Amino acid sequence: MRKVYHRPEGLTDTLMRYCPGCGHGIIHRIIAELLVELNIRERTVGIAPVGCSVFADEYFNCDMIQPAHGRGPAVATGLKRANPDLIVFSYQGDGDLAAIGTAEIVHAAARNENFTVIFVNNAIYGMTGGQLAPTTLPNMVSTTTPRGRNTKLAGNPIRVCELLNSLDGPVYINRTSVHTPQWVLKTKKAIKRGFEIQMAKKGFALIEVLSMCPTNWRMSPIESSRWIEEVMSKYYELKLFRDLTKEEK
Amino acid sequence: MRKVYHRPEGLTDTLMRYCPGCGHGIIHRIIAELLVELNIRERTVGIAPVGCSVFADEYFNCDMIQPAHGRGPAVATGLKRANPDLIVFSYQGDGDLAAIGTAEIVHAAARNENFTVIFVNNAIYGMTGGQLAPTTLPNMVSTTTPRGRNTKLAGNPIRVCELLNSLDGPVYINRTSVHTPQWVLKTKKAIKRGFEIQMAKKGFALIEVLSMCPTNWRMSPIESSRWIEEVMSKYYELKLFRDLTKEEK
Amino acid sequence: MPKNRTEVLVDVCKGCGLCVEFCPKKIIRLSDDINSSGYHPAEIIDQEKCIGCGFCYLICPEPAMVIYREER
Amino acid sequence: MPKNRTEVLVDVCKGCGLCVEFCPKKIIRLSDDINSSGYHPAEIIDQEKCIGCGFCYLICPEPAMVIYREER
Amino acid sequence: MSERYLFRGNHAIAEGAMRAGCRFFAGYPITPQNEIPEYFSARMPDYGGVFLQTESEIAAINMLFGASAAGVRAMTTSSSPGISLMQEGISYSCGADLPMVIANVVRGGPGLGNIAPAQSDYFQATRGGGHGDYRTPVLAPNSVQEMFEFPKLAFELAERYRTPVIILADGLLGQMIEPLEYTFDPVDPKTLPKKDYILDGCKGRERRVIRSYDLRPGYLEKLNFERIKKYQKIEAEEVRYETDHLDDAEFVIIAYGTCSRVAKAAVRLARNNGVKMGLLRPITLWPFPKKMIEELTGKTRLFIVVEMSMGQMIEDVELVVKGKAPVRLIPHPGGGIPTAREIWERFQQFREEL
Amino acid sequence: MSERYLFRGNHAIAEGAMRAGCRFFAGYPITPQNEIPEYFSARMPDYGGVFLQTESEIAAINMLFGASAAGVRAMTTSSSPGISLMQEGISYSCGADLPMVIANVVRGGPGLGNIAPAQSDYFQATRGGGHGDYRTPVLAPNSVQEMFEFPKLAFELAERYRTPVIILADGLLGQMIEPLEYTFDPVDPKTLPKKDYILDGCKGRERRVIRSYDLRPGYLEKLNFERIKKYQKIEAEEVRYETDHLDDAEFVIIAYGTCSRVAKAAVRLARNNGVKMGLLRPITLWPFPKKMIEELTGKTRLFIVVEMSMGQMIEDVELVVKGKAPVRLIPHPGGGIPTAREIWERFQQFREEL
Amino acid sequence: MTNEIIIAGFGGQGIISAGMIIAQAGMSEGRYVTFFPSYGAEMRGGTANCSVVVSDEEVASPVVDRPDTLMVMNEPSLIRFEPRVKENGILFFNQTLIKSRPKRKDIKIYPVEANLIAEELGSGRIANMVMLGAFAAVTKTVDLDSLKAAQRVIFKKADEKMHRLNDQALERGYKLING
Amino acid sequence: MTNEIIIAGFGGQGIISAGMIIAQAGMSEGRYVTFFPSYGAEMRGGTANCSVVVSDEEVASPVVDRPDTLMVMNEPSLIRFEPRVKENGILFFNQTLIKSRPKRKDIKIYPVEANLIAEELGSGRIANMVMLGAFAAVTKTVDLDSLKAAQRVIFKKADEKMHRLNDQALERGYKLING
Ligand SMILES: Cc1ncc(C[n+]2csc(CCOP(=O)(O)OP(=O)(O)O)c2C)c(N)n1
Ligand SMILES: Cc1ncc(C[n+]2csc(CCOP(=O)(O)OP(=O)(O)O)c2C)c(N)n1
Ligand code: SF4
Ligand code: SF4
Ligand code: SF4
Ligand code: SF4
Ligand code: SF4
Ligand code: SF4
Ligand SMILES: [Mg+2]
Ligand SMILES: [Mg+2]
Repeated sequence: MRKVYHRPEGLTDTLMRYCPGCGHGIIHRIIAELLVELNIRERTVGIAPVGCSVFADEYFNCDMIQPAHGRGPAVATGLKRANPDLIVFSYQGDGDLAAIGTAEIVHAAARNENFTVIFVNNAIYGMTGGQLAPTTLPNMVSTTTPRGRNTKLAGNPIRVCELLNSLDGPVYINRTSVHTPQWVLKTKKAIKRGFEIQMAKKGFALIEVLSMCPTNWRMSPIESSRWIEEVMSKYYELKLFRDLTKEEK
Repeated sequence: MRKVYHRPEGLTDTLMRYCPGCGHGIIHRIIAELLVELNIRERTVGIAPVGCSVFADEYFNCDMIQPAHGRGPAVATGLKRANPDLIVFSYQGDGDLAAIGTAEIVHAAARNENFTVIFVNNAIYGMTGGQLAPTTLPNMVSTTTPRGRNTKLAGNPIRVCELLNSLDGPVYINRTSVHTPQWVLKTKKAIKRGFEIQMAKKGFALIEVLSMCPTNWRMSPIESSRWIEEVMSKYYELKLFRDLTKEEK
Repeated sequence: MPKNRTEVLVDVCKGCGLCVEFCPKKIIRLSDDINSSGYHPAEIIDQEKCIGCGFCYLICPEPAMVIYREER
Repeated sequence: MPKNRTEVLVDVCKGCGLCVEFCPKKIIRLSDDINSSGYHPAEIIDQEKCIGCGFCYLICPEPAMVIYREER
Repeated sequence: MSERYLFRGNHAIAEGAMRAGCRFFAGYPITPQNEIPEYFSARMPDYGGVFLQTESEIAAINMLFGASAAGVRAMTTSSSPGISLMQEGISYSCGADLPMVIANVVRGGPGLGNIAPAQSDYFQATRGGGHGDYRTPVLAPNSVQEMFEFPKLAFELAERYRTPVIILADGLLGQMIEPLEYTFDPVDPKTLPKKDYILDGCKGRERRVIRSYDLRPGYLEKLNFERIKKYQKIEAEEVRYETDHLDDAEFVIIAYGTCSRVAKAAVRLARNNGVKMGLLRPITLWPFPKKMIEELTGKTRLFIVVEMSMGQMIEDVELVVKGKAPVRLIPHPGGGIPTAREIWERFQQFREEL
Repeated sequence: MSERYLFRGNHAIAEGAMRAGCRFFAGYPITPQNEIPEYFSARMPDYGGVFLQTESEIAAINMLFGASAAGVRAMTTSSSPGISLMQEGISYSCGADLPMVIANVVRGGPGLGNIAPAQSDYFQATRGGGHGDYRTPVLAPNSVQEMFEFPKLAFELAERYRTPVIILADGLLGQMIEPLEYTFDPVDPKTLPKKDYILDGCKGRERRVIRSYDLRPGYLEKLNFERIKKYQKIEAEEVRYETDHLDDAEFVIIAYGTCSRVAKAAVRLARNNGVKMGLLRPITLWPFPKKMIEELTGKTRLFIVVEMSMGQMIEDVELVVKGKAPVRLIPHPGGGIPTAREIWERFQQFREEL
Repeated sequence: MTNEIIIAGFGGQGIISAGMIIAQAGMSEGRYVTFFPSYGAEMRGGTANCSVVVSDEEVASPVVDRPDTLMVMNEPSLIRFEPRVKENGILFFNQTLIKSRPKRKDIKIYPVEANLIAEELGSGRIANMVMLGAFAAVTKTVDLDSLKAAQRVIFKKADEKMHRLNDQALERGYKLING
Repeated sequence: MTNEIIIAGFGGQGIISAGMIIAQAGMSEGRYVTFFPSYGAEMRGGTANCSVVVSDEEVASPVVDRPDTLMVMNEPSLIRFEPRVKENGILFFNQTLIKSRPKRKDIKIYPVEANLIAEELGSGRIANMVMLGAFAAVTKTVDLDSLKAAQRVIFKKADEKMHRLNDQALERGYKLING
C-alpha cells in the first residue's frame, strides 16, 4: 500500500486553527504540496497576511514573514528584488489585498514584480469577525452591513482579476475556487503555473481563489460550498484572465 | 463690443504661479468657467491636491480645501456624504491620484461616490521636480529614471481610465487633453458632463486630462503640445470610456 | 483485502463534513464520538467501496485524510 | 474699425507662445519687451485679421487674453 | 438609581457618540474595537447619519477631514496599528484646525503585537505621533459609563478649540460589560451653534479655504505660534483628573484607564492593611494634571506609576516631580494587565528599598 | 587636507549610504529631500543595488521590511508627512527586530506645512510616533560631512542591535552644499558577517519566521521585556555628543542639527563679548546624552535650548536637569531658522531675568 | 460581599452568555457588576473564558486574577484555571466532558453533570444553564429567579420555548445542590 | 576673515550657480565654505536666492541673516534684501534690470550693468558672471582666477566656448572695478 494522499511535507506538524470547513486549510495544503513537487521549499519565502491566515507563518514548512496588513506585495517586492534567487509568494485575503492593500497590489502588478500572489477571496473579513469586505456580494449580510450590502451606500464589490487585468504588467491572472474536489485540482494547476512563471523569471502571477468562510457566512461548510457554486462563482467568474507566456508562443 | 472670452468669475484675481505653458492653468480656467455657467460656484467645494496645483485653493473662486497627498477622494467622500447638497470636485495630479492615492480613487469609484474628479495627467511629478510618475511613458526620462523609464525595473505605466473602467461603480469616465484649442473645448464638454452627472445625483465621474508640463519635460510649451499630439495621446487613448447615463436611455 | 484504504486522523479532523458531501461512494459519515478538540470526526463506514479517488483528501481543509492505494 | 479685438494682459502673460502657435491667422508674436515678471509677453501684430475665434484664449494657461466681438 | 443597561464598552462609546450628535462615522475593522463600527452600522441609520466602512484607516481619517470641514460631528475609531496609519491625517487635521474625535482602543504592540489591552500608545497620543508641532487633547475613560460619556465631552472640546480629540481606551475597556445609565439627553446637531469656518458654499459670503500649509516665508511660524496659544489655554483650562483617598496619602499611585481601576483595588487592599495609599487618576492625559502632582509632591513619600506599557506616562510624572520624591514604575509592555495583588506586592518591595 | 568635493547634503547622504554598503533604496519623492532618491537612481546601478521609486511611503517602508529580512542594507528617506505615513511600518520593523535606516529630512509642519527646514519631528523620532513600546536610535547630523558619514554609523547600529535607525536631518542640511571628504573606504556588502536570522530559504537549516506578533497570552510581554534590555544597552553604550567651549562655561546652549551650527556661532559671539558660553550638541537624540547634562547641571547657571520646533527636546533636557538649573527655550515652530544674533539677544534677556 | 468569578470552556459552550447572565442578574438585584470576556484570536476553534465580578461596592478592578468562583466546562480549562482559584474558593466542573479530576484540597469542589443533564433536557447547548443553576445554589451570589429573568434579557431574540428550556436547566442545576 | 554673502534674483538668472562658483572658488583656495540655496515652492516662476559663507575659520552657522555682501539681480530682490545688509556692508545691483535705486547710506553700493555687458558679450544668461567679476574685484573674497577655475567645475557639462565666454564675463565684471 502506498500513501498517495497525505499531509505534505510543505506543511509543518502544527495543527491549523481555522474553523471547520474553512477554505484556507485547503489552499494551504495545495501550496504546501507544490513547494515539494516543484522542489522549491528550501528556497521559498512565504508571506502571511493579516487576516485569519496570519497563522500561515506557523503552518508552511518554509521561511515565512508576516508583515503589516495589506503590505504583502511591498514586502514581496523588497524580498525578491533584494534576493532574486528566492521564490516568494504572498498569501492574502480580500480585506488585506483589495481594501487596505489596494495600492500595493496594483503597483506590484503594474511593475510586473516577479512573485506569486495567492488571493483568497471569501467575500468577508474573517479574522475580525465578519465585516464587509470589498468583495462582499450585493445584498450579502455582514456585521457592518446588517441589513445586507446596499451598494448605494456601501459601494460595489471589486473584482480583483478584472481590475488587474486592465494593467500592462501582470503575466498571469486566474480565478479559481476550492469549493469542490474538482476545483481544488484546478486551483492547484493554476497556482503551479504561477510558481512556474516565477521560476522562469517571467513575472507577476495572481491566482484568486474563492474560499469558504462558513463561520462568517453563517452557513455549514456544505452550504458554503454550494453557495460558491450557485451564487459567488456567478458573480466572480471562474476563468483564466491572462497568461502572457502562452500568448508569446 | 462684447467681451466674449475673458478671465472667468470662477477664478480669483490671484495670478497663477504655474510655469509658462503649463496645462494646469488651462484646466483651471475650464473648471472656473463651468462653475459660473452651471451656476454652481456658490455651492461648490473644490479640493486642491498636493502637487503643483496645491495652489488651486488660491485660484478657484469657491470654497476650497487642501488635504493630504492622494487623499482627495476620501476628503470628497467625507464632504459630500456629510452634505449631499454640495457640489464637490477633486482636482488631482497623476502622482497624487495614481500613486499614493491609488486605493482612495479605486474605492471612491467602486462606491460610485457622487462627486467629480479632474485628473491631470502630465506624466510626471511636477511639484517635486520631475520624478517618475505612474503615468510616465516607457523610456521617458525623469529625474529618478535618468536613463529613461525601463519598464523592467520601474514598471509599466498605469492607465487610470482603463483601470477604473473595470469597476462596476463609476458612471462616467473620459480621457481628453488640453494641448490644442480643439481639445480644450472637448475637455470642457467632458468636465461639464461630469458636473451635470453630479448635479443629477447620478454618481462618480472622472475626467482624465492630458496636460503639458514643459518644465519637467524639458520642452518648450509648443513642443509639449506636439508631444501630446504625437506621442502621449497615442499611449493614452483619448476617448469616452463610459457614460452610464447614456446607456440608461 | 481492500484495494484502497482511507484513514481519518481523528484528532486532526474538525468534523466539517465536506468529505462526507463529496465522497462519490458516500462511505463517510461523521461519528457520534467527540475528539479531543470537541468535534465529531469523520469515519469511513464502508472501506470496501473506497475507490481511492482522493476527493475526501482534496476537499479536507486540515488535512485529516490519508489515502493508501494498493501498489501495482 | 475691426470686427473683433484681442487684448493681451501684458503683466499676466508668461510668454509661453501657445497662442502664437495656435492662432489660425498667425497674428500673434512674442514681444521683445520684458514684463514685470521677466517674460516676453504676447502681442497682436495685425488686429484687422483677427477672426475672434478665441483659440488664443482657449489655449492660454493664465488666461492673459481677452477677446471682444462686435455686438450684433 | 435610574434605568441601567448592561453595555459593552465598545457599544457604549458608539451609542454615546451618536447621542452626542455624531452624524458621521468612518472606520476600518480592527480587533479589539470591531463592535464600535458594527454598532454604528446598525444604529446610525436611525440617527439619520452616515456610516461608512472605509478601504483603510487612512481613508477614514481623511474622510473625517472632509466631513468635519462640512461641519458635522465626525468620529473614527481604531486600534493601535490603524492609529499609526492615521498619523499623517491627524497632523493635517491639527494643521487645518478641524475638530473631530478619534478613539484608539489600544492593543499590545509594537507591530501586529497582540489584541490584548495595552497603554503603549501614550507617547503617540500625547506627543503627537505625526509630524510637526501639535498637541491633541487626550481623554482616558476607565469604565463603560465613561466610554459612553466621553465622546460628548470630546466633541465639545474639539469644537471649542477646533482640534482633533483623542479618546485613549484599551481592549479591556472596549470589551468589558458594565451597567450603563443614559446620563445626558441626545444632542440634536441642528441645535448646535453654526460654525463660521465650514465649507458649505460661498453663497452670500466670502469664499473660505481650509488648508494646513502656508508657503510664504515666516507665515507658518506665526500660525504655529498662534496655535500654541490655544494649547496653552487648553493646558490652563481643561485638565481633568480623579482622586481616591489622596487626603492623607503617604503613597500615591498614578494610573489612568484600566490601570486606574486596578489601582483603586490596590488602594483598597493597602488601606485594609493600614497603609495610607491614594490614587491620582489623570482623565486628560494631555493636558496632564501637572499642578495636582506638584501639590502632591511635597507630601508624598513615594509615587508609583502603573502602566500597561514599558513606562511612558512616567515621563510626564517625572517632569513634574523633578526628583523631589521617588517615582517607581510597574510596567506591563505587551498586553499584560496588572493585578491589585501585584501592585500591593511591588509596593511593599519599593517601600523597603526606600 | 585630502581631496574634497562640494557636495549637497542630500547627495552626500545617498553617496554615504551606498559607500556604507546600502544596496536597496526605496522611496517616494518629497521636498526637501528629492535629491536623495534622484542621486540613488543615478548611482545605484553602478553599485549593483536596487533603486525603486515606490507608489507611496507606506510601500517604501514595507519594501524595506522585506529587503531587510532578505539580509541587505536597506534605506529609505522622506520628509515629515511621508515619515508619518511610515509609522505603522516602523513599529512593525521594531516589532520584528529588522535593521534598516530611515532618514527624515524634516520640514515645517503640522500637515502640509511648508518645505522650510524644521526640527518638529523630534518627539516622533525619539518617542516612537508609531504604536507600541519601542525606541529607535536617532542620529542628528549637522554638516554635509556628517550627512555622508552617518548612514554608515546608522547601518552599524542597526545591525548591531537589529533595529531601525533614524537619521534626523532637516531641509537646510539636505540642501546645503559644503566640502566633503571621503573619510571611509567603500564597504563591500559581501565582506559583512552573515546574519543568522535572515530569510534565504531553509536549505540545510530550520525554517525561520520573521514576525512582529505573538498572540499567546503573556508571550508578547516577555518579548517586549527582552527588547527593553536591548534599549537599555543602547542607552548605556551608544550615546554620542559634541561639546564646544564647555570647560569653563557658565551658560550652556543645548542644540542639535542645524540649530547646533547656529548655536556655535552664538557661542563665538558670546565669547567675543567676554561671556562664558558653551555648547552641548547631542548627536544621538535617542539615546539622549543624559549623563553629560547631569554633569553640567551642577556648574551651569543657565541652559538655553534652541530648537526649530515649539520645544520638544527641551523635555529631555528637563527630565535630566530636574529643576536644578533654569532652562530656557528659543523655539522656532514652522520652518523658521534661528540666527546667532537672535540667540545672543535672547540670552541677554534671559540672563537679566535670572 | 464581592464574588469574583471565572467561567471557561470551549468556544460554543455558551461561556460568554453564562457570564453575561450572571452580570445581568447581579445588576437586576442592585449590585455592582463587571463582565470581561476573553476575545479575539482565541475565537478560531480555541477556548473561551470570561470574568464576572458581582459586588456590594463599586467594582474597582474588572480583572479577575484569582477567582473566588471558577466554573469550567472542559478539560483544558480545568488545567489552566484550577491553580488560580483563591484559597477556600469554589470550583464547579463539567463532569460530563472532563475526564480528569481537580487536584486542589484547599477549595470546595462541585462536580456538575452539565452536559448529561442538558442532553436529557434535549440539548447539550444548555449545559451552561445547568452550571449556572448549581452556581446560584452554592454561592448565593444571585437568586435563581434573577438568573431566570436575566437569561430572558440576554437571549432576547430566543423564543419562549427556548426560554422555558433554559429555566428548566437552571432549575435542574439548582436542584443538584438544593435538591 | 569671514564673508557672508547673499545673491538674489529671478529664477533662471543663474543665482544658484553663481553662489556655487563662489563656494567652489573659496574651497579651492583652502577656505571654509558653506552654500545654502533657497529651494522648492519658490521654483514655480518666483525668485531665487542663496547664501554663501567663505571664511578662514570653520563655518559655524550656514544661515546668512545679515549679509556682509549682497548681490541682487532684479527689482524685487533689491526691495527684499537691501534692508538686511550689515552696516558698512557691500551691495551690488544689476543696473540693467533694476529701475529703482538702493536707499541705504551706511553701506557701499556698486551698480553693475550686468545684463547690458552680458548681452554685449552675446548672452544675457552670463549676467551672473559679470556680477561675480565685480564681486571679486571689490571684496577680494576670492581671486578672479579661482572664479574662472571654479566655473569650469560647476559647469562641467558646458563646452569650451561657454567656459571662455564665462571667463570673459568674469573679466569684464572685474574690470568694471579694477579697470
Ligand atoms: C492596519 C490594520 N488595520 C486593521 C487590522 C485588523 N484586521 C486584521 S485581519 C483584517 C481583515 C481580514 O480580512 P481578510 O483579509 O479578508 O482575511 P480573512 O480573515 O477573511 O482570511 C483586519 C481588518 C490590522 N491588523 N491592521
Ligand atoms: C505624503 C507625501 N508624500 C510626498 C509628498 C511630496 N509631493 C508633493 S507633490 C508630489 C507629486 C506631485 O505630482 P503630481 O500629483 O503628478 O502633480 P503635478 O505636480 O505633476 O501636477 C509629491 C510626491 C507630500 N507632500 N506628501
Ligand atoms: S473565520 Fe472564516 S476564514 Fe477565518 S478561519 Fe473561520 S472560516 Fe476560515
Ligand atoms: S512644473 Fe510642470 S506641472 Fe508644475 S507648474 Fe511647472 S509646468 Fe506646470
Ligand atoms: S478516496 Fe474517494 S471513495 Fe474513498 S473515501 Fe475518499 S472520497 Fe470516498
Ligand atoms: S473534510 Fe476533513 S475535517 Fe472535514 S470532516 Fe472530513 S476529515 Fe474531517
Ligand atoms: S481670436 Fe483667433 S484670430 Fe484672433 S488673435 Fe486669437 S487666435 Fe488669432
Ligand atoms: S498663451 Fe497666454 S501666456 Fe502664453 S504667450 Fe499667449 S497670452 Fe501669453
Ligand atoms: Mg476575507
Ligand atoms: Mg503630474
